Amino acid sequence: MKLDSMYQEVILDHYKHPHGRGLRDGDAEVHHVNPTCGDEITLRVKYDGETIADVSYEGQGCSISQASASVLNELLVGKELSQAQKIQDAFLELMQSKGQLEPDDAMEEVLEDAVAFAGVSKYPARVKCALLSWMAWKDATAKALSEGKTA
Amino acid sequence: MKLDSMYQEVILDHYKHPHGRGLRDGDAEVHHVNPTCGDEITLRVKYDGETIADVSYEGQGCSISQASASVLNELLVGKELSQAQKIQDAFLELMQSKGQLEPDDAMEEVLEDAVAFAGVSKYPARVKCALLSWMAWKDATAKALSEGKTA
Amino acid sequence: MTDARQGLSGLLDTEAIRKDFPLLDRTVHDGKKVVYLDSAATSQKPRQVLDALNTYYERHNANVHRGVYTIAEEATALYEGARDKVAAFINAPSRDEVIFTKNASESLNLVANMLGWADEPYRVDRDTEIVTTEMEHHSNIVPWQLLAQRTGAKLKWFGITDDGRLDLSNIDEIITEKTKIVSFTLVSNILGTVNPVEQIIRRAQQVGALVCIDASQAAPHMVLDVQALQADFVAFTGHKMVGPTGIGVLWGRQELLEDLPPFLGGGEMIETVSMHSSTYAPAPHKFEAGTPPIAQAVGLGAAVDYLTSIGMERIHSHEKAITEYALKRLLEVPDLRIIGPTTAEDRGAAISFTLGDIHPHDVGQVLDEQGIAVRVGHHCARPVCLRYGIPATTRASFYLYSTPAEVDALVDGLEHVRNFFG
Amino acid sequence: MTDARQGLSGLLDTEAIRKDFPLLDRTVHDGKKVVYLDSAATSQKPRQVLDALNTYYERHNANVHRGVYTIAEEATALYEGARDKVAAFINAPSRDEVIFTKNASESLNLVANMLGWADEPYRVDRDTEIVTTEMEHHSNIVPWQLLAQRTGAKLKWFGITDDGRLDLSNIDEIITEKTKIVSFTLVSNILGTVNPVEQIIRRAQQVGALVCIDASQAAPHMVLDVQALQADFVAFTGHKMVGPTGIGVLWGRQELLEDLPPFLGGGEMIETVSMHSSTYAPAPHKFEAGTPPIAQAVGLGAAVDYLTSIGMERIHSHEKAITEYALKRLLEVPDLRIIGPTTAEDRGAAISFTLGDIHPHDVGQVLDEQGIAVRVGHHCARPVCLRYGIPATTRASFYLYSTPAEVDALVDGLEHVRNFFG
Ligand SMILES: Cc1ncc(COP(=O)(O)O)c(C=O)c1O
Ligand SMILES: Cc1ncc(COP(=O)(O)O)c(C=O)c1O
Repeated sequence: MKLDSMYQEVILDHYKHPHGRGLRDGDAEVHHVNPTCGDEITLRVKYDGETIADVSYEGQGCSISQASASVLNELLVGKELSQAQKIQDAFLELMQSKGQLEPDDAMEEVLEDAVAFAGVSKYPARVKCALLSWMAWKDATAKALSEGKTA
Repeated sequence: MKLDSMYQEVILDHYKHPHGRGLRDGDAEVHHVNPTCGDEITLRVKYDGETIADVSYEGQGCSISQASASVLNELLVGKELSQAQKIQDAFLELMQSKGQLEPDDAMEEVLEDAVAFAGVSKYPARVKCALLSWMAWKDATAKALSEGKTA
Repeated sequence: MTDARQGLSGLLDTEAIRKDFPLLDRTVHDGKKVVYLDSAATSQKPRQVLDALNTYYERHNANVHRGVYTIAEEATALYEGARDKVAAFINAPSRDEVIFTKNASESLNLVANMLGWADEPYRVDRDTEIVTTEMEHHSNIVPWQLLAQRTGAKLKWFGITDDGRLDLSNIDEIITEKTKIVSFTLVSNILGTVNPVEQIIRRAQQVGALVCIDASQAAPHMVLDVQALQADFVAFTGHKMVGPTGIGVLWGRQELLEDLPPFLGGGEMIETVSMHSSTYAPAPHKFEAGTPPIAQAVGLGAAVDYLTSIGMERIHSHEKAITEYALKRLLEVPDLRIIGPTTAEDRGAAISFTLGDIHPHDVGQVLDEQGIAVRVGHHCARPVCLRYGIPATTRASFYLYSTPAEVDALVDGLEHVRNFFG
Repeated sequence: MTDARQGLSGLLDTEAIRKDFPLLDRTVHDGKKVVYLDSAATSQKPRQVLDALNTYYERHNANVHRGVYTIAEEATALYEGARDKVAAFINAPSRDEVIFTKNASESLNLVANMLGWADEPYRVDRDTEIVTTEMEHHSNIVPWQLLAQRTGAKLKWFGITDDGRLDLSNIDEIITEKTKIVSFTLVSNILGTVNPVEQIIRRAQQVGALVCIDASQAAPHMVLDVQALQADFVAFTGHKMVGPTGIGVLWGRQELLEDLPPFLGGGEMIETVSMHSSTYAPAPHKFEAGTPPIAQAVGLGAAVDYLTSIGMERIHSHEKAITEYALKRLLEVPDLRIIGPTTAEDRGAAISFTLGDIHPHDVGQVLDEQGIAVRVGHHCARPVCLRYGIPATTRASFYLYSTPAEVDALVDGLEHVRNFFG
């Protein structure tokens, strides 16, 4: 069934058991909404020098946006900023691929669980759900940087 | 040719040799325009008690609007107001008939030369041209009455 | 299932009607017939309307109002003929009270802007108040927020009760001597509620406020009689009533349309223009700047003919029967909570619900896989979601072509959704 | 006649093209083939565009942006795909700079209203000036008159020379440090004049004024490259470029669209709404309130495809050849006076003229009897008529489907007019 390509086990798992959910102390906070569906997220980043010490978040949304935030937390926390940006770029590329991109080994290595979102990229209306937390993270990071809270 | 039903000899005659054209002394003056084509008329009425002493006018417009003003002048000047209103009503009825009304003898007696406009009523865009001076006359008369210039 | 369906009376001959709607034959996802339950967002179009559009473009297309040649006369007659049809459809006292806009949103913005630029006694300014409700579509909220911001007027609103009705308990405090305009929806697009027009109008008239009714969800579904409503303005939109996209209507009382200032300026709406100043044509043209949606008006005329040929009362009965049936069946679904009235009393044919903790996005996605098209989200009525503390709803909405079998398909589909996320 | 036609080069294969346009087969007045010379008012539509409309309605009709079901995704992809096509057609740096409106008039009103409600540095108020020209369509005059009235700003304009060109001799007095916006037409719909964009833009840039170009008569007929133009806003309309009625475009520079406030409020244009306040979506959605003209955008996309498949440069050459030929032949008609440039240099394919003392209404009527469709009146550009002291003009205008034989028919028809009123 085509639906299974969107709702991969990994995604449903993250949705049911989200990683790092809840708001904790951070250097910067942003609030993003997806106006087409009303999904919302409040997200905080905490940096320890160049290292992402924490990404905490709270929000409401569908399985895809919730799972995506959970995967983001799992993938990015503990990484260097430069590496995190690579991951974000790869995720963006995957999500904008309209289902045309078959993740190769290199991509799988970078994205880990996040490759499960490949199937979502076939559904334009859901791509925004998957990207919500990633856009929020990017924005929060820019804010933290500009406020000089990190190196 | 269908065109001849609009451009009756009588109409073309009035167009080429208009009656009572030019602005003369009056009790009230109005300026009307037909926004769809830019035709304009300035018209004055002069009453002598209940009698229409003069209808003078100036303006620019097509053969139909010019001829119609000339016919109006010819028909109404010298008439009692009540009779003039009957003529106006008959003319209005004829022009709104969409070419469906065949003027009978009674109508011809009231409208005289103005029955020639029967053919114009088939052309919605031109009906407004034919009515321009008549609407102006009606308006000017109302103005004259309300200003108490006539009985 | 069959038992429940047997009790249904007042249904239309949907088998015949559905043949008029080409899209209802569509299949998706490898041959699944579309079950279209999103008519509150936009309706499907019968071939009668598409034929009218094609005939217009293929035989009568010309710009209107300014041509003396045959085709331009035909185009004008068709366009103005559509105005006559719409006027008759809503029982307008005069055809000149029917203004064509691009959609209901423009119609509502038009009212707000006319009042913002009006002279006394209509003018909305810092000493005055605007009243709306919490169950409005954003298109009947944001124009008033903008007007309030730009004039300094105060925006007030009626709240909603737990069972999805307007809370009019404090009507005399909400609508006061300061109120210039009360604008509310006749039928809620998210809750389905049909609102008590009379009570609101009576109070508005007491204080001399104007009343604007958003009939976007009413015009397609019931007899709309602007004289019976007694409002000052009524707005609705073509695409929800089997007409084309790109056309809306504002009906307004003649004296008001004469007194109020224009909104958009340009070709068609003028009487005479010089570089120094301009004067405006009488309504409705005063409010129709530029080349109007000619083909779309013609299409809306055909839509109105189509609806009338079936009969608005019969359409209403059909929808009422379907809605009753759908409410009954949906309430049987475990964990399903209806947001809005749970009976068909004073209720339109849009039903919003939540399904346990499953996010509407996920509900809609799994339904789509079965060919079932419902809308998910806040339905441009986010304050309602805030009011009920929910992020979004799933909404099924019905129309003259909807069948009890489609309700059954929805209920089966929801079972599948529950299993999928179970 | 044949001699003159033999010299013509650059013509399109109109025999093939005309087969695409069903209306051009129409007859009027007992079998007279229509000679359609009114494309400046609205163009005819090729079946490719009508097919796109029908396919949309029959297979993909749904409301856009908010659906997760298949048909809604398709409708959204088609609608947004049309935006991509239009963006490519005008060489926009970004698709997000293309706003769909209902017509060019709305586009121009949108600019005027954005500036009226804007914060500094864009805000138009009593200390500032607005510049337009005497040769504008009313749709590019009245919105600025309304803005001037409502803000207290001063409206100034460029005059016209005897030979139908903009009089820029006093450009430095007209466009000054106080000027906030200069809005002018690229091609006049009544005179046919193509205006010197560069010179005006250079001066506007010097004083820091924004520039809005009305490209309604340019987009259908020539390559339109918004980057090359260097303007800030460019407006045009679908129905004149073989697209449907009910759709217009405003292109605007991204930074401006980000900074400027919205105009119409409602569904689709918001980010988040509460009863207390709302935030807006990024452009272009910020400026598209309510259900957009979805089918019409799709139709405009097909129109742009159609024009591109023929090639805008080739269309331009064709029209230039026809215009040259028409000017030459019309100047042979006794008592005919062309209002506007008498050569094809910097000139579009609309030719206005007077014929002795015969009123244009009468000219048009007699031509219609022969099947020839021309426009008569002030063409929504009354200040031009005032300028030349004439009540109205007769206007013949050409497009990609116009032929030299149609020019000949017009000239013969005018002979007939002269005899009729002789
Ligand atoms: C130069 C010009 N500007 C603006 C317009 C207005 O276009 P629309 O009527 O589609 O709004 C027109 C056409 O009518 C035009 O020729
Ligand atoms: C109640 C209500 N009002 C207004 C609108 C706006 O209509 P449109 O989007 O056609 O402007 C809608 C539909 O979207 C609606 O349901």
